Amino acid sequence: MATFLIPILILCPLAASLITFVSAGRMDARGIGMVACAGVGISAVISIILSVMLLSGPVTGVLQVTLWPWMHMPGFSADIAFMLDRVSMLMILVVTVVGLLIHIYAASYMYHDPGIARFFACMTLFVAAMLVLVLASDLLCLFIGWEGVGLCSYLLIGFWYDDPANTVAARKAFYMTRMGDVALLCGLLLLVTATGGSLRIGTVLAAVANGQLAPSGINMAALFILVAALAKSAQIPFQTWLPDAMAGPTPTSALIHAATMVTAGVYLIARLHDLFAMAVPVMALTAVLGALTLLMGACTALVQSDLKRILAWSTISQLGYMFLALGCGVWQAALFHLMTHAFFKALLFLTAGAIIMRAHHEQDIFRLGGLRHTMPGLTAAFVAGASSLAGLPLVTAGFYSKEMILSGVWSAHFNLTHGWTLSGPPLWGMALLGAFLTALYIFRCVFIVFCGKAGTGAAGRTSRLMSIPLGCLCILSLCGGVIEMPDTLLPLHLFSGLLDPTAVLSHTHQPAWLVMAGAGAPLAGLGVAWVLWGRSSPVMREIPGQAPVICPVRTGRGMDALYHYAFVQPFCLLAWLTRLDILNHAVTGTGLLIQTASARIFRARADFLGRLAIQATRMIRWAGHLLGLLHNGRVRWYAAWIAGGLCAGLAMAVLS
Amino acid sequence: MHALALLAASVTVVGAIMVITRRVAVHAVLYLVVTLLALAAVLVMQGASFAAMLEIIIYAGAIMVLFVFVIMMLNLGQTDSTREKEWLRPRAWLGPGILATIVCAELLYCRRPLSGPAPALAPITAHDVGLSLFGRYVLMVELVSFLLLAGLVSAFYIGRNRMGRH
Amino acid sequence: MPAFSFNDTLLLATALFSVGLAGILVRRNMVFMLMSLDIMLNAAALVFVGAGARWHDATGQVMFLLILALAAVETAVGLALIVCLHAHGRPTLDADTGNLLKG
Amino acid sequence: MNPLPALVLLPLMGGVLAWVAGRMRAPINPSTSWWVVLATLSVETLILGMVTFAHRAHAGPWLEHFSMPWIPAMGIAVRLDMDGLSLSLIWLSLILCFLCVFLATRQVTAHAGAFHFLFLATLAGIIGTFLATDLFVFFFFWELMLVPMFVLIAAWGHEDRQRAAMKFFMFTQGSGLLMLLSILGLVMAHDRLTGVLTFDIFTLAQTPLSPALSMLLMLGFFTAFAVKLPVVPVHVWLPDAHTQAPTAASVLLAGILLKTGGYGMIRFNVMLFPDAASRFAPIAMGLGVAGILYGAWLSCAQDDVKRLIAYSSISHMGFVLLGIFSGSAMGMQGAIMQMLAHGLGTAALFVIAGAIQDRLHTRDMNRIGGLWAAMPRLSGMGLFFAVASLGMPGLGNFTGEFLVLLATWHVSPATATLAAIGLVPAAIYALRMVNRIFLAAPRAGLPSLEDFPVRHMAVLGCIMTFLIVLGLYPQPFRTFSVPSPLSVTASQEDHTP
Repeated sequence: MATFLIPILILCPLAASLITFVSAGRMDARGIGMVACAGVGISAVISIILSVMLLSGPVTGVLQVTLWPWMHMPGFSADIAFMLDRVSMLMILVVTVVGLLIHIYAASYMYHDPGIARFFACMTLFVAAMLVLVLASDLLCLFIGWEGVGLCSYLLIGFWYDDPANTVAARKAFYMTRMGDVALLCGLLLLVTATGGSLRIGTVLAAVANGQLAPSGINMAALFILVAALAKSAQIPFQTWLPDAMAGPTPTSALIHAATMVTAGVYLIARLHDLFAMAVPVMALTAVLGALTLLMGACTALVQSDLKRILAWSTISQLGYMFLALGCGVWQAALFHLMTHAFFKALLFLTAGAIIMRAHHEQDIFRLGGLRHTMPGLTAAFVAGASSLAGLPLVTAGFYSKEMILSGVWSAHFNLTHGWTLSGPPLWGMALLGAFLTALYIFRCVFIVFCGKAGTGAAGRTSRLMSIPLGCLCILSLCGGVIEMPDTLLPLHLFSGLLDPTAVLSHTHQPAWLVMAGAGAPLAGLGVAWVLWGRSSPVMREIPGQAPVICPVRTGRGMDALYHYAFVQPFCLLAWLTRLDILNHAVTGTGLLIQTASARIFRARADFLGRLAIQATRMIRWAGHLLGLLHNGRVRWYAAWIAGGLCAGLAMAVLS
Repeated sequence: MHALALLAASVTVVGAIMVITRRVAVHAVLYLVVTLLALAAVLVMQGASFAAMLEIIIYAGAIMVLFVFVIMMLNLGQTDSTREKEWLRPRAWLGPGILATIVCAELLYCRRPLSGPAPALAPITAHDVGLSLFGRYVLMVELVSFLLLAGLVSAFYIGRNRMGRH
Repeated sequence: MPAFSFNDTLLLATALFSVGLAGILVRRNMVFMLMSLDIMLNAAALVFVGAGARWHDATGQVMFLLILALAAVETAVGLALIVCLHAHGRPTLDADTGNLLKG
Repeated sequence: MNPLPALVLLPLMGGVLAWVAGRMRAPINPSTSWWVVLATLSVETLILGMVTFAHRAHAGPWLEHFSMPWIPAMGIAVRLDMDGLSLSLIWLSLILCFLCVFLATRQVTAHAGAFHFLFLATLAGIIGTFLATDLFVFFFFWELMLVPMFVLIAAWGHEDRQRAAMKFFMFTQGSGLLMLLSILGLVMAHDRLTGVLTFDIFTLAQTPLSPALSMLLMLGFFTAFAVKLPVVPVHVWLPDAHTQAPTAASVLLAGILLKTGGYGMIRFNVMLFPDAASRFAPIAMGLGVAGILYGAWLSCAQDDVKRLIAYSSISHMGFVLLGIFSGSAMGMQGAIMQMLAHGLGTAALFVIAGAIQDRLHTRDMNRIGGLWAAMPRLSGMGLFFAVASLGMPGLGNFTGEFLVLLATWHVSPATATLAAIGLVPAAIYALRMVNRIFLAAPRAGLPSLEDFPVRHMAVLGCIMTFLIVLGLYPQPFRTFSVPSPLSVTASQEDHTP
């Protein structure tokens, strides 16, 4: 049954993608939307069935299916093989369910776009690639999904290709993640060499556990994979592509941020957590980079004025949380946060998309305002998502997942080499600061957009097809977190029990004030935001735009500019300089040089060579004259030659 | 060797030499006739009387008459004979003479005396020749007829062309 | 004992041939060249007939006949040419003047 | 009846027929010669299919063998042998010829008969090259495919064709002469050692050579193949030739002619001189990596579509070189997979570029503008093959590249990393092309364009399918295209079936 269902799970969106692509121009928008939603919907149903099957089985049960051998040869073997364990079960649920909601929303959102067929082809392909990624039991098979996700993101970000800025953003996203892909490829090569020819995740992890890999090898492999994950998940130093990825249609953003693409990096590290656990320095690096990213993302989001950009930077920041959790070894927390983040970020994006659509494509939060009167439903949805993102205690899903991460970070401890150690509390402090900032920036956005004076007028209604997914996501992002609670509140560990029943996280030894602090920080942020922006006479409507510190951060172009001048410009310049192929010129030039040189030499030696040449010519002319004498046309001479030849011939015959 | 044979052979050679040394064309033709007649005698002595007859009739008769006619048409006179004399200075003889002598010497040197008894001279009659000619060599005869025809046509063409001009 | 042994025939033919050759080489008048050519042809024919007599074979005389025909044709065409040339402004009949590849 | 000589001779005869058909005074149909070519190719495919699926009499690695003395005094014989490698490459050639015939050569109207004759003559030379196992015959075919191609470029090419054709000719001919020297050297060395004068590679492979001599001889072969492949310092002819050649010739050049270089390296470098090749491997791998990076780099900076594709070929062929000299069967198979995939993908890209040029009369990407709105089918195909060219997993190129990288990693991780970095510029050039030509704002004043008709799409769809199958299920191709070792001769098998 499972061997049958897992391929179907992937094939459904793939088939939907093919159908929509081929039927471009022949099917109306409604039909295309239905096909796409049906494709993703069927796989959502299948994934639920599969989850039930998996959960009803034994605790460590894994559904394996090997479709066909991909590359088998001495020293290497790879299969197109899939595996459903509890981690991937969680992922397929997130991908298909959130993906389905986004598709339903998009069917309405993109209804009038002429390129809807291309759009849905890419979207469903995106889901299919992500499913391949999360289900693959072979790392090389995973790589198919990994690259496929990148390709689809490229196509979707550059969906409105008429504007060159969009295609630039799309290419940027692809190039950035491509660097990570190369790193992943190198990591895979390293692993396959070390494990002796297999990239099965089980085999790889067993090899790591058996000590087949040298510690340096493990570190290198983990580093390579970390770089790949950083690039895919837009962490420092690869964060610049994600804000630009807003160029695509809003459902695309929702899909990229919530369900697919950026979560791939988190998933990969969570999948290989045993490998990372052996590489302590890499873990520390992961944690530090995650903490830095979360702070940086939050700070940048604080000064943005574009609604979607705020959300984009908040995604980077939230992914920083997940990387922090991964670095601290609490990968269950990371996955938990991944799930809740998927809910509330999809909600936020879809709501933002609906708002922007009704507000005449106005994205600047300062031109919006007072929307709570004109669109109360969207306001409620956005506030629900915002509070979940901020992690308002008890009532939101985000609180529980963030709490799980914070408690995990507190108890983390890294033994680096040479007596250097890194312990959890500083990281915890950063995370807490991040939580405060998160609440601050998202409620800044909420207050500016929904309270205050009315800005751009709103028009139309949100269609029912769009509001149903929003409602579902509202419920999920508010209540989706109660399955895992801090011990201080209630010893409920459904989620971590679900993932790995043998190792339920428990942090009983932690003081209770940790939870209080984690709950307090968002509230403080909310309060400050209210003071600053929410009251009827706001303290500070807008952060001064001209401040030299703020300006580059606002545009999010700080790192961008750095990369631009450090890498892109030199590359372009060098490429432009060498566009005519220097080697070509070298070879052609050598030919010219030889030609010139020989001409020079000839001229220099003209007297000598000339005389020689004249002599030679004279001799040749003389010889020619001599030969010409033979052909004087006189019959008697010819006869004489014949006779002479006869003489000579006879003489030879005689004398021989 | 019979004295007659010796005589015929020497007449042949001397006649030939006279042919190539004469200044007046008609004299040369007459010497050539003499040479050919002597040659016919040689042929008779070799038992080839049929060939000898042909030699006399066709060569000495027909072809030589052709020569005579042409010489008559050319209307050669005193100027021609002086010009011939001018052309036939001793210096002009040097090269060809040496060359011809060398060829002759070499041919003679190559000539290997045949050993073994010579068979009795039995004449080859016209009958034998005819049998052979229209037996084994009938194709050759046809080819010769073509050749003759071609010669006829070309000679006629050249001559007619001249007549057309004038 | 035959009147003419084959060796003697060859001797005579060689002498005739050489004389004919010398004639061709030395004379500039084309009429004389033709006559010399005839002498050479006769020398060749003589060898054939001699060989036929020596081995008692009629083929020698057949070849003589062929040479005769050849000589007749050659003479006819050659004389026609001579007449033609003479009429076309080459009254000296000098063979050496015909080397310009022009009519 | 042995099919091998028929395989070689059939295109030649078909070419002559096509020429005659094109020369007919009042042709019944202007495209008669095109039909002749199509028929020839069909028959050729039939024969090849028979060879492929025929029941084999013996179990050895060589599928077919043909031998006929040519110049016995010098030990030259028309020896043709077929193993999996040559069979798969011939299949590739035929598929690409069909692609050309359906999509490109029908547009040729000037002297169509002569064009088709030269086209098929090139094909005959290529097939002969893939089959010949006598060094002299190999050299003969090697030169045979060169001359018609030269004429094709020089006569039917684009604006700067004379120079490009001359460059192509000079480079390939010059290197071919080096190979001839090597061939003669090898034969003479064998003659001196054993007293047997032969050009048979099975015999010559057993020649015990001194290391210095074998290195020298191998370098001679290597130079010729390196020019054809091309390897970076001697790639100079390639961009010009590809750019200036007519579409069909570009496809042949990129799709198959380059593969003869790779084929030659496998059969006549690595298999004929294993020791010298392994000693030379570090340099060759260095050249391969240089080719990957350099080709990709330059490809990023081109404005001319065909030139861009040409440089990307250099980059891909760097992987082939790397794989061949990685010294393991895995790398060799990766190189073969890469050759097949590159042949299909790049040929399709050239066809698309040619179609664009036919419609817009320019190759300058700045002047083409976005075509998606006007020609969605063509653009979709272009997108697919561009993505294949950047090494998307699941498509053929990735399979080859991964195996090559893996084999290289065993030898030297640093080299493999450098080669893998070449995949980043690959993405840059491929997507740059996509975003300049296909997914971009349509240029103002674009004439009304005719999209690919359905039958063209069907042909390209076949190529697409091949690429996907190569990418996802390469196993049969992989086992099928293994080159046979030279130590087992085909004729021996015939004697002991």
